[in-house]
Amino acid sequence: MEIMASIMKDHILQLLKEDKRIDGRGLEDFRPLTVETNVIEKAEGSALVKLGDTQILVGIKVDLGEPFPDLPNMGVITTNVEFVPLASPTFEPGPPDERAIELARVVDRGIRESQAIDLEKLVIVPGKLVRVVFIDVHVLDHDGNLLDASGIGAIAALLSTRIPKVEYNEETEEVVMLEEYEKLPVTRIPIPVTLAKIGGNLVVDPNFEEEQVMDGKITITTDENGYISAVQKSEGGSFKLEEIAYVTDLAYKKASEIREKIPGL
Amino acid sequence: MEIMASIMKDHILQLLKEDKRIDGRGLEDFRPLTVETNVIEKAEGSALVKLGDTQILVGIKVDLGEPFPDLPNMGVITTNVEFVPLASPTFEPGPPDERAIELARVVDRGIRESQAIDLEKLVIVPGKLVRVVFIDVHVLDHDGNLLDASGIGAIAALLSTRIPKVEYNEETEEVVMLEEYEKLPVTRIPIPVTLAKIGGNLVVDPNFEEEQVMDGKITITTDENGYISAVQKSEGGSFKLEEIAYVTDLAYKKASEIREKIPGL
Amino acid sequence: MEIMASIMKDHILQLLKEDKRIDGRGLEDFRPLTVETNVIEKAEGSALVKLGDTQILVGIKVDLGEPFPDLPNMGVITTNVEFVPLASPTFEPGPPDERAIELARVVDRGIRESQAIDLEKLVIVPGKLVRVVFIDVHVLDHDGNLLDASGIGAIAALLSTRIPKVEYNEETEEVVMLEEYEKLPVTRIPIPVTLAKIGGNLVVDPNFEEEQVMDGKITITTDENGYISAVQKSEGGSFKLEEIAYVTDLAYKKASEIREKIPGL
Amino acid sequence: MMGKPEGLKLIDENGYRLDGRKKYELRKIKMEVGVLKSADGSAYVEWGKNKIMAAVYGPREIHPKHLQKPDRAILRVRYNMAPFSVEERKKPGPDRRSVEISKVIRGALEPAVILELFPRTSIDIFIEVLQADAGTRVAGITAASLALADAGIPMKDLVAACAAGKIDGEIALDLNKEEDNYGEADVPVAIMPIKNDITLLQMDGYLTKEEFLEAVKLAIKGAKAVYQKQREALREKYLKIVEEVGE
Amino acid sequence: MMGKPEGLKLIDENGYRLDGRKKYELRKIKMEVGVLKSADGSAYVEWGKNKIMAAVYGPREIHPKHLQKPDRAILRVRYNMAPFSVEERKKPGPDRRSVEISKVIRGALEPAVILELFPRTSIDIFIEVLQADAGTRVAGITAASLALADAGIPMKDLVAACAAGKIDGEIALDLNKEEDNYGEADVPVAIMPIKNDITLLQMDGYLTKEEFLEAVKLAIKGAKAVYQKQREALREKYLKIVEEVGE
Amino acid sequence: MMGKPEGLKLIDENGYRLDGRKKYELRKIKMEVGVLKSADGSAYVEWGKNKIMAAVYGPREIHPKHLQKPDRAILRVRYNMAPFSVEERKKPGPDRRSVEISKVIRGALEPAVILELFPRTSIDIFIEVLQADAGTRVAGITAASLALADAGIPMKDLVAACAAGKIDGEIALDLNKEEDNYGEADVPVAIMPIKNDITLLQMDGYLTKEEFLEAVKLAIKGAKAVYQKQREALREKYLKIVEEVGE
Repeated sequence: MEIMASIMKDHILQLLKEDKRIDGRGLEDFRPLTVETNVIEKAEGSALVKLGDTQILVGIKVDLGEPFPDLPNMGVITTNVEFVPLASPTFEPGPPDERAIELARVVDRGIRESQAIDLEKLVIVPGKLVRVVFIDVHVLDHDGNLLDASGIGAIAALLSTRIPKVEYNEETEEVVMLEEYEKLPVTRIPIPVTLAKIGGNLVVDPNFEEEQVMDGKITITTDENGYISAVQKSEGGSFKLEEIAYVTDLAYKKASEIREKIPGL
Repeated sequence: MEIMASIMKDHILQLLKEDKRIDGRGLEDFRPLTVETNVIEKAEGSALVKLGDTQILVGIKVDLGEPFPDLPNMGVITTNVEFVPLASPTFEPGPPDERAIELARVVDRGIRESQAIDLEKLVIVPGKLVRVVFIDVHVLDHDGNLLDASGIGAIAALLSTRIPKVEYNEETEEVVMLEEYEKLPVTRIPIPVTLAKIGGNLVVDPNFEEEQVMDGKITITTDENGYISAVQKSEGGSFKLEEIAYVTDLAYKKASEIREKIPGL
Repeated sequence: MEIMASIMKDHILQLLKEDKRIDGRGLEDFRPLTVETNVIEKAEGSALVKLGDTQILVGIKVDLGEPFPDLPNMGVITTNVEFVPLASPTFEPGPPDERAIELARVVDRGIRESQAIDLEKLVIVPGKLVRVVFIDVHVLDHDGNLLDASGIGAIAALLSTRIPKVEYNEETEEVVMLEEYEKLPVTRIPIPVTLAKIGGNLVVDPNFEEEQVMDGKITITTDENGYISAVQKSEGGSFKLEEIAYVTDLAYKKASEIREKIPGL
Repeated sequence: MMGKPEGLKLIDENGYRLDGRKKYELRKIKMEVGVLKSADGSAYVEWGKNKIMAAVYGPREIHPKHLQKPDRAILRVRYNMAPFSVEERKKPGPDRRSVEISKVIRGALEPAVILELFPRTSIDIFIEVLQADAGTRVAGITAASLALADAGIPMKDLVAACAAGKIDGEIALDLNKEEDNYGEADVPVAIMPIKNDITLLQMDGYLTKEEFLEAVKLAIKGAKAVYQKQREALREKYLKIVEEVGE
Repeated sequence: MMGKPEGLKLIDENGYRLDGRKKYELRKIKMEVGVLKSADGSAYVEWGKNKIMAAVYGPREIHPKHLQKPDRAILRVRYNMAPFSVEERKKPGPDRRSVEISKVIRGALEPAVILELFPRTSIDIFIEVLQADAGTRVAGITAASLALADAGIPMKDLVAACAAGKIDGEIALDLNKEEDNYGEADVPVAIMPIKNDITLLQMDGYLTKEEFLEAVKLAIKGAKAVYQKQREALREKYLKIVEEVGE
Repeated sequence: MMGKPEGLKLIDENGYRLDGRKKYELRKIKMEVGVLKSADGSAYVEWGKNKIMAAVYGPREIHPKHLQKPDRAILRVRYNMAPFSVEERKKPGPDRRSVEISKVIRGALEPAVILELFPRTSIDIFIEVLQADAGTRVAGITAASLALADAGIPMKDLVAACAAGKIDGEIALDLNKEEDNYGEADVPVAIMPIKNDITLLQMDGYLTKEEFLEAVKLAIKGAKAVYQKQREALREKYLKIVEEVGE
């Protein structure tokens, strides 16, 4: 195993010297991407993302609940990622491990900090009753770069979400779900773009093999207004300041291309 | 260990060829059964079941609580089984494992689906306040066929249960426990009967050794009205359709015999 | 490891034959003790205890909450001890193990049973709203006798605690925190004193090495009124009745000396 | 089985069920084999509104070594529901229901797998319910059996599964969610069709002996139809491989 | 120790306690040895309303191997309360109280067991409280000690246990639940009677030094009476075996 | 990043922040190396109101053996907050935030440690936040790096860390709790100063590319100042040892 890993690493590094990648892509190329929405009828929103052989299914459920005490005028979003063992020999059954937790939190930050969802519009009764949006990322096949696939799936699923309008009767204090549906108030489209660093080279959208041998990686989430809403350097390795600048520029460019592929945009 | 198991298996199979069992019983014989109720004074109901060397203690506690939102006019029953490590070298400390969970759920289904307890009579204030019945099965000595012993113990303990009558004052919204006691509304007596399949033979009430070498087993829970309220094929192995028919017939017969042994019936 | 332990044990026993200890102390001597309070500004009370090289940090947080249903006229105290792995190679990450739980419960009993805190004075609305006092013991460096250090730290931190006065408006049912602060109603100063038994010898305030080789130990918590509020024989080993009498006498004496070192007394 | 709303009829006067099926009619079933790259074998099954994915890993080394069996592989099964697979969001992680279902599915598949060929290893089956609409366990068994075949695990036979039940007093095939909620009984069955061996059998409800046996027989018929679809799905996968190799 | 209801007297003017006992009187105690088939040793103790079962397994192999000691067996103790053993149903599984009690019981039994005879093994003691009425830890130690003897584990002495306490200002033997709730202190003690070695000693309450030592002495007396009952119970078991062998 | 209270100014007209600092000014930082006896290396850092203790154990044997790497040590990091370290008492035990922070801190320190020297072992870093006031992760990295040096673990360079952020529309160094709550972004950075290698980089907030890069550069400057303090703290420790040896 360790020996195979070292041979694979040598091979990948050898190719990179000539700006080639193990699967034939250029250093700045994403794998083929498809995004299909409304794949789970029982969920208020959903998206199936295929990024090369990586497959991610995101489901959105919307409930009613209480706001956080310190944020009485905001709805609640919560992001959970399940690395189910169906998706990879490297996943184990059990509660989310540090990889799944980090991934969920970076996806969540990208959405939250860009204010991609107008949380104020999710309030029904201030301080008492708001919509609670669950973003559940279910990894189906892990062939690398789960973070970008998850972030793309999350925003695509949110865009596809339809929720019943509600009417609140102040006298009876009752909430009535109407037959009429409305969209979630999604106002921005943050897209994460990840580059791995392998022996001094930077490659975008690393696949599983590349992730096995990389030193570290960095993810930049940008929106269509030119803002960054999350940055995360992950795993080991190190980056130079100029590399950060390069990565940021590339993130904008790739995010624009990806945004084209999201249904309904 | 593995060798001892294989020698034991050979021995059991050899005997079965002549319709004999390792402990001398016939294929359709239960081990000696005793059921003693009211053994735990602090519980509202209880039963100690000895089935050969298998010992099970069931305690019933009855609390007040809320009904399930979708079943506002029904009391709540909940069945829990503890495989405490005192009872067997094969039990480990910790939360219920899959064996204990399956057992609890099959006992629960047998009672629930036969409507053995009239849950509507457990309602005090519809949608708000009902009786919550905890059926706690505590395994004391595991010598095989825990499921039948537990099912017998559960219904015997329920039959022995006495709860204080309550009065609900609508104006003050207070519940008063009276000094007077009443029985739980138990209307049917479901009894599970288990057969193990060992090398093509079917034996009822398998003991520990037989369970170690069996291919699989099947449990049929029947009540005195001639209805089946739960069926569970468990472990590996397979059954022919004719075997299912035979097992069902035998389950009725054995259940009738067992019902005779339950105090107060 | 096992061999080193046995050599250390021989060495310690050899010294004890001449009434000497491995760190040069007499059998009835505590290690140097310092107690510093108000070290964590964000906590309502705090104390840093150094007992030789053992270091304990205790923080007190005070919240509002409900009383226990059976004790409607009493505030709530709760004691938690964290054996964080920073403090010792013998500590593992995870929820409190049996050592931490026992320690927390003995410290808690010493305080609770002496009624060191007047819990009735912590009631704001009887049966509904009381102060909840969290005593959190954080072990920083484990060089033996964590229990005495923790007990000393807990009572010192409680003595240092300042909480905002509250006003309860019966009409609006609202609680207002005032700018004015008051002390916690601490009325007694219980101090635990621990002796270890090593090969027939009794030594007070055992250090880490002594604890490694001791047979067992006993802790007596006494207050300044001459009462005992907790006793705990812990680990293995055994004590004679006369030893218990000796230990009790010494516990009073040592507790008086320790009480001198607590700021604000 | 919940209290049925007043006046709700699950079978109308013409013998049609709420989703338009006849009493002995299966829901629409789609199967696809080999849908995941990472797994050694995989399959996807759509069964009415059920959407189920199954993956097989193994035979492979077992991590906690004391679980190894010197004379055979161990089979492990994990049935899991995605949080968004049901009306009310399900908290992630196993609940008591999925622990039981995982156990009975293992018992349903074990008789088919020739475990003696791979001593000291594990064969791990993961079933993910992406959308649930009653009958997930039989759909899951059906998918898992395909995934085992896709992984090249030697088997005595495929395991095919189907449920029957009782609605409005009549025995009917393959209940959907509404029928399961308001029906009188559900009887999931799995078989190895070559020898008519029943490897899964449960009953949840209240039936006479005659009704029960009628339901079992009907479910077996359903499972045999499912078996044909399984074979077609595997044949398709085989043809695809042949095609690819031919290229 | 809770607030005592106004006017409640735990000892009446004639010196009788609520359950009719005198100050220095034990509750009724029944013991039976060898009550479980699966365990290597077992015992059942009824002590007033307490109903306690103890089982011993071992010496046996330890599963997580790094727990093994090269020069002796390890002793493990698990004290557990059945959910129905107390007035308010107890959620299954260990709480902080039972973790502490398990630990001090281990410390009470360890000095009696000759662990050096069985290196690299564990001796596991399981104590199940089936009904609780104050004094479960001393009853549990008493039962566990019998179960150890029944399992044939070599011991220096039996461990016998009993508690004393303070009620209505007086030191009394063996408090029951009501006395424990409304009393001023409880002092559980375990001893190895041959050498008068104290192996368990706790105090929960508020006592002067004199009261504390009086309680300890009284508890030791109680434990010695318990010791006689333990020996009788073992003798009965022995006679039963002799009888069976003789048959 | 919460909603800022109406009218709250984080930088006043004279360019002063709420705690009196200028835009590019660090909070007061104190460091002490070798503060714990039990640990192989340790350090204590006060950074504004943050109080952080770090300890290193190792290289040492790894308990679950399958975690061993044949060619290098593994680095493990646990960042933990004391329950009393924050305004609202924090329930003990790791939450999702501390799991993530532990992971990124490991990634920040790993490039500096020469793990190849100690195959099959672990180096364990424990960071305890005793009081938190924004910036605990950079303070924690700073303390952990000192503890590693104190433990004598060979490193390519110290890791120094600092954050920058955006408040009232301007990029500022080293946000405190109030600024973090009501500011627009926080950018924690860790570097190995000798080669200007960035080993930690996160951003939480909403920034243009220019603002982001400005913040990174400012944080690097801050980290370099922190680096000087680290070296001083180590020098002090060294002098103390020399003194002691000399005695």
